[in-house]
Amino acid sequence: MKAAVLVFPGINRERDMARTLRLVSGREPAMVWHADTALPPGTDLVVVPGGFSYGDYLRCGAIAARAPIMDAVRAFADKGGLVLGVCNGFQILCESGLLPGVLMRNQNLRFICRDVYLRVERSDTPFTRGYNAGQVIRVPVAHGEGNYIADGETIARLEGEGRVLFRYASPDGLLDPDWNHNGAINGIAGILGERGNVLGMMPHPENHVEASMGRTDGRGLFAGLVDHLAQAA
Amino acid sequence: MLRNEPAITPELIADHGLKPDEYERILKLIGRAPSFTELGIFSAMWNEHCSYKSSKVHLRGLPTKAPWVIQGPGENAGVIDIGDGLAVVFKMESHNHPSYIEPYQGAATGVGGILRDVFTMGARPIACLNALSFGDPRHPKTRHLVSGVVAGIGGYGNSFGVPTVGGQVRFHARYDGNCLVNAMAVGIAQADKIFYSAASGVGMPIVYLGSKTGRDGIHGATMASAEFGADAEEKRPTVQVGDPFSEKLLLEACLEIMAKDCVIAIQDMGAAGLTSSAVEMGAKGNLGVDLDLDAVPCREEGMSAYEMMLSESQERMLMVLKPEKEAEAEAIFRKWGLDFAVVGRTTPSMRFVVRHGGNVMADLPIKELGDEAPVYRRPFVDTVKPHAIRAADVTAPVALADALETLIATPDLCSKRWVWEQYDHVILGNTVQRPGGDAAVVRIEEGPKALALTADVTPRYCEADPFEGGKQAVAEAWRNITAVGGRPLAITDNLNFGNPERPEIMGQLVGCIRGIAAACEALAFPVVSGNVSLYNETNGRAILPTPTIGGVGVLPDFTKSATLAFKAAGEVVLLVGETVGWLGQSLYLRDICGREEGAPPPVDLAVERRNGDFVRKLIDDGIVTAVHDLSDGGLAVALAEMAMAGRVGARLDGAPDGVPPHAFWFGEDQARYLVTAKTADVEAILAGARSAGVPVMRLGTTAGDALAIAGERALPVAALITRFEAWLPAYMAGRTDNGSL
Amino acid sequence: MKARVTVTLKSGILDPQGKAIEGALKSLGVAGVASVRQGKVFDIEIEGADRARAEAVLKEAAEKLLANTVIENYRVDVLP
Amino acid sequence: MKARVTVTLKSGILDPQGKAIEGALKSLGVAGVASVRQGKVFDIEIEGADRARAEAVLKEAAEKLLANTVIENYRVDVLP
Ligand SMILES: Nc1ncnc2c1ncn2[C@@H]1O[C@H](COP(=O)(O)OP(=O)(O)O)[C@@H](O)[C@H]1O
Ligand SMILES: [Mg+2]
Repeated sequence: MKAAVLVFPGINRERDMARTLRLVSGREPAMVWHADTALPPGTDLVVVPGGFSYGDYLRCGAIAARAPIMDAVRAFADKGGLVLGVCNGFQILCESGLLPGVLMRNQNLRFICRDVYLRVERSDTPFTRGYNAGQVIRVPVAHGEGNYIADGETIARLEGEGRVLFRYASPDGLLDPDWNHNGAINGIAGILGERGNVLGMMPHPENHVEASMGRTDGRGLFAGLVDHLAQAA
Repeated sequence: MLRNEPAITPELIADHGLKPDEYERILKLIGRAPSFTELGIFSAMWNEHCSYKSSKVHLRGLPTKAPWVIQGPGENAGVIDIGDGLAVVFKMESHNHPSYIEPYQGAATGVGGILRDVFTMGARPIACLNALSFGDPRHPKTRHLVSGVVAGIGGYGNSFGVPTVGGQVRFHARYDGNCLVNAMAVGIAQADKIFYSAASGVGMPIVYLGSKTGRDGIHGATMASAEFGADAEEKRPTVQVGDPFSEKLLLEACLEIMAKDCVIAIQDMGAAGLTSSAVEMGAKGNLGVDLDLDAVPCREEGMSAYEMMLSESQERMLMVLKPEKEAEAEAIFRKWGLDFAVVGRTTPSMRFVVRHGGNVMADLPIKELGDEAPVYRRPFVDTVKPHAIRAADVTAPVALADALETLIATPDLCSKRWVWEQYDHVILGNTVQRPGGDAAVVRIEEGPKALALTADVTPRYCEADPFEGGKQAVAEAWRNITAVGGRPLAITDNLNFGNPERPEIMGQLVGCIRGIAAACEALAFPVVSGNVSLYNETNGRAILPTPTIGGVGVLPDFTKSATLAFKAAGEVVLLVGETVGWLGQSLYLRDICGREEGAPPPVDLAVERRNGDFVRKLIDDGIVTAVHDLSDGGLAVALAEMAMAGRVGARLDGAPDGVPPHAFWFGEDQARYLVTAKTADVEAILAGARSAGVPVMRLGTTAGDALAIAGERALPVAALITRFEAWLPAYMAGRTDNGSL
Repeated sequence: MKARVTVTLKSGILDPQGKAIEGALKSLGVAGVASVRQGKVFDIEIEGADRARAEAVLKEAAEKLLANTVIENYRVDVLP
Repeated sequence: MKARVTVTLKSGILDPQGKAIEGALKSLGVAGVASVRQGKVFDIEIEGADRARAEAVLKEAAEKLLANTVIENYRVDVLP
């Protein structure tokens, strides 16, 4: 895996992400500065990490989405390259048009940091091959604006094309408003882009990958990517 | 000089919080009347906040030394050595008055300020804590303050990117109109790469870094030391707005130029911004400072010298750079989009000279500005020791089970989840123990070394007996660190009190400091940094004396840290420490019997240390499965917390003869812990206890899904959890107003 | 020149913040508010005195950054 | 009745958002923007047709919730 982690001013979970990529793939990712215009040669995975790019000012991800490096990311995705956006990264991908929809303020208008349960909807994607369809994983969220919405047509398409990869659910995998902390429509926690090579998700799988730290539920996502890329190569 | 500045009048002097005799002192010092700008500079340097004039003589009594202390009080933050070439840099600071005036921004800038103190010294912040005291939940302003303060702390820390992992939240009518916001930051640095504020070398460039200067918080420093009156609202225009985004950039830029070895001295601009940072750098380095305000990056038109010198705009730093590295440093700051300007030079003159628009606006002796600040030995009277309450004289108004059910849903004892879920407590991926336990445990990089962090104080104890209360605050911090398996190393103390010009308040301050000193001494737990906040009064009514203690300990291996949750049914529950059933100042007495009285539980520091060392050894040996220290609410509440955390019940024997049951279950005797162990290990533990002379008592076993005390109604754990979690969210949603559900 | 760009949510896009504010107002006892929708204003200083140019600049700013035209409308007013 | 409450920062109060937006516009090549300050608008439906009452309600809403009068000014417009 030759991962590139984008670094925008105000991003603050890039260290978490870089460490996880190293722990799971055995290889240090390249850290790519927002003002750069090209990705490192041979990059096979672009990760847009979490944080508060530009302080979340104006709209979460809005300013970062217009940074020079994003043109390179768009071109990379158009060629089928794998792109993962987590939390602020998800917001940036939506603002940049790589993913549809918007992430609004959480229903209760408060920032929420807690472990949530996600139902993995499909296992036949590069991002979820490390899991079984229907499996429930427990990972942390930490965001104030993770309430996913899009117009009815877009939602219908996402659902119809099976592009919803993760949903907030109860520990036994049921959709339940009490277990949907931010009020996202249909409990949507993570979605695929049209071509299935771009994933945006609000929760932080990168924070649950070490057994010594308690839980490894997030590891499957990264291990799956490593396997996929190894096969592709 | 002194062109187009207002004339100095007695009113103007009073407005600057300077007493007539203090003004006389200024006249003697400089041999002439000060200019308006100079008056502002003196008021900033000589106010309580910067000069510690009321507390200085007493703070000298605090133990500040230990082999592992690298830097004690006096720098931006304290520094301790934790081995492997690593140092922990930490400090706690209050932002009480600003938070009362504008809760969100006041709390946010409080967090920003303390983070700057830590990374100014070359450390990367790895954790924040906060200790909050609010008024009676029924007070009309309380809910608004809680929501604003919590959102502000989260808003700043979350965006900056540091996990907020612990703290405490308490409510008491004595904080009506004067809430307390004490924020603590902890960072990690290379032990041989700590940066200090003393300038060195003549003619060195003094560089201004960070955000631009506006009219923010002018008079903030003076305000922060001014007693509150009905006119608090009038002080509003001085509100400072925090910009965590700029602070994050400032952090990365500072650490980058420090790594490139560009820095001779660095000082963040906190209270009294440019004035105190520049004076400090010069005075500490035995150098003069010559500032050219025309070079200061300003956000607003036509700012006067006075305004620039007193502005408390946030996210700013002052540095003395190695001249040959100036260009390299500037490039780094530009890359991060931050302002960079050479605003002065160090001089041999030992004078603090401020130029603006071709005029000399101030020319003062730099040493005296700091060192000659008035120091007061204010008169004080010791608090009268309250009578000890005999448990036998307290009748139990309700059944034990009912009392427990009530207590865990009171504002002070209920779950603070509503608060800490608004704080990102997992970012950086090193939070081993999240909020909800005794001390938070934060791994250093990928471990195995970790820090145990806590913030504690029991103000009602301090009010009843400042000396014992001071001891207890330190002891509880030490205990919380011990309870997770940490070795307590050092503390930061944040002393929040009323008006020191009143002898009884001064008596509380002196008493608490003596108690803190005694405990630090006995527990080898020195003070390495701290902060004093006085004049916390509203219309002549003081807050409860609140000396918040921030404790730091180290664990060699984070995977061995103990947690408070019951792990499984069938384990033996043991009580470590002696229980006489001390009800004086207990929450049982206050919230169940409606009596806020008596002497607080005494702290026997020798016993504290003996029992703690014993428990820590049990954790090291890995023969205990859960550990929890006893504090507010006593034994029954601690058991409930362990049961709720593990969703496992327990069956417990009745109180031993000689101790009234309600006193046994709810007394707040100190130096106690609860542990659970596998049956097979119990004998070894008891034997160890005997040889260590530590009283250990078998209470019962974990079992089923209810907490059942012999002869009492069994309490289903699920129902306890519901009550424990319900109060704060219900209160914040406006569904309950009274003290309880 | 002074100008103001006002950005509002397109109708049909739901506004959780507005909804929450409606709720909060009710619980604060503020009666008679049927609905609330929240938007943004940007008060902008434009260099020069050419009105037409100013409007062009503001439109560009709105399109490129200030508004997310997928869900938001914007309106530009150059103040006299 | 339709109304709009506009909330803006008091002058002199730092506006980090505005500052960041200024920077972003520059790097996006939008020229001629001297300064940006961000505020909020609330588009509100008021029940009934009594203008005076509507204004009173809006003022109350602004004071109690919509504006943080410590650092913000607000202005109420009931639309014709
Ligand atoms: N303001 C806060 N921020 C973060 N965590 C908090 C806060 N207040 C309380 N907590 C957490 O809630 C738990 C219970 O707090 P407390 O009752 O003070 O514990 P203790 O009695 O062990 O000192 C602790 O883990 C503490 O860190
Ligand atoms: Mg404890």
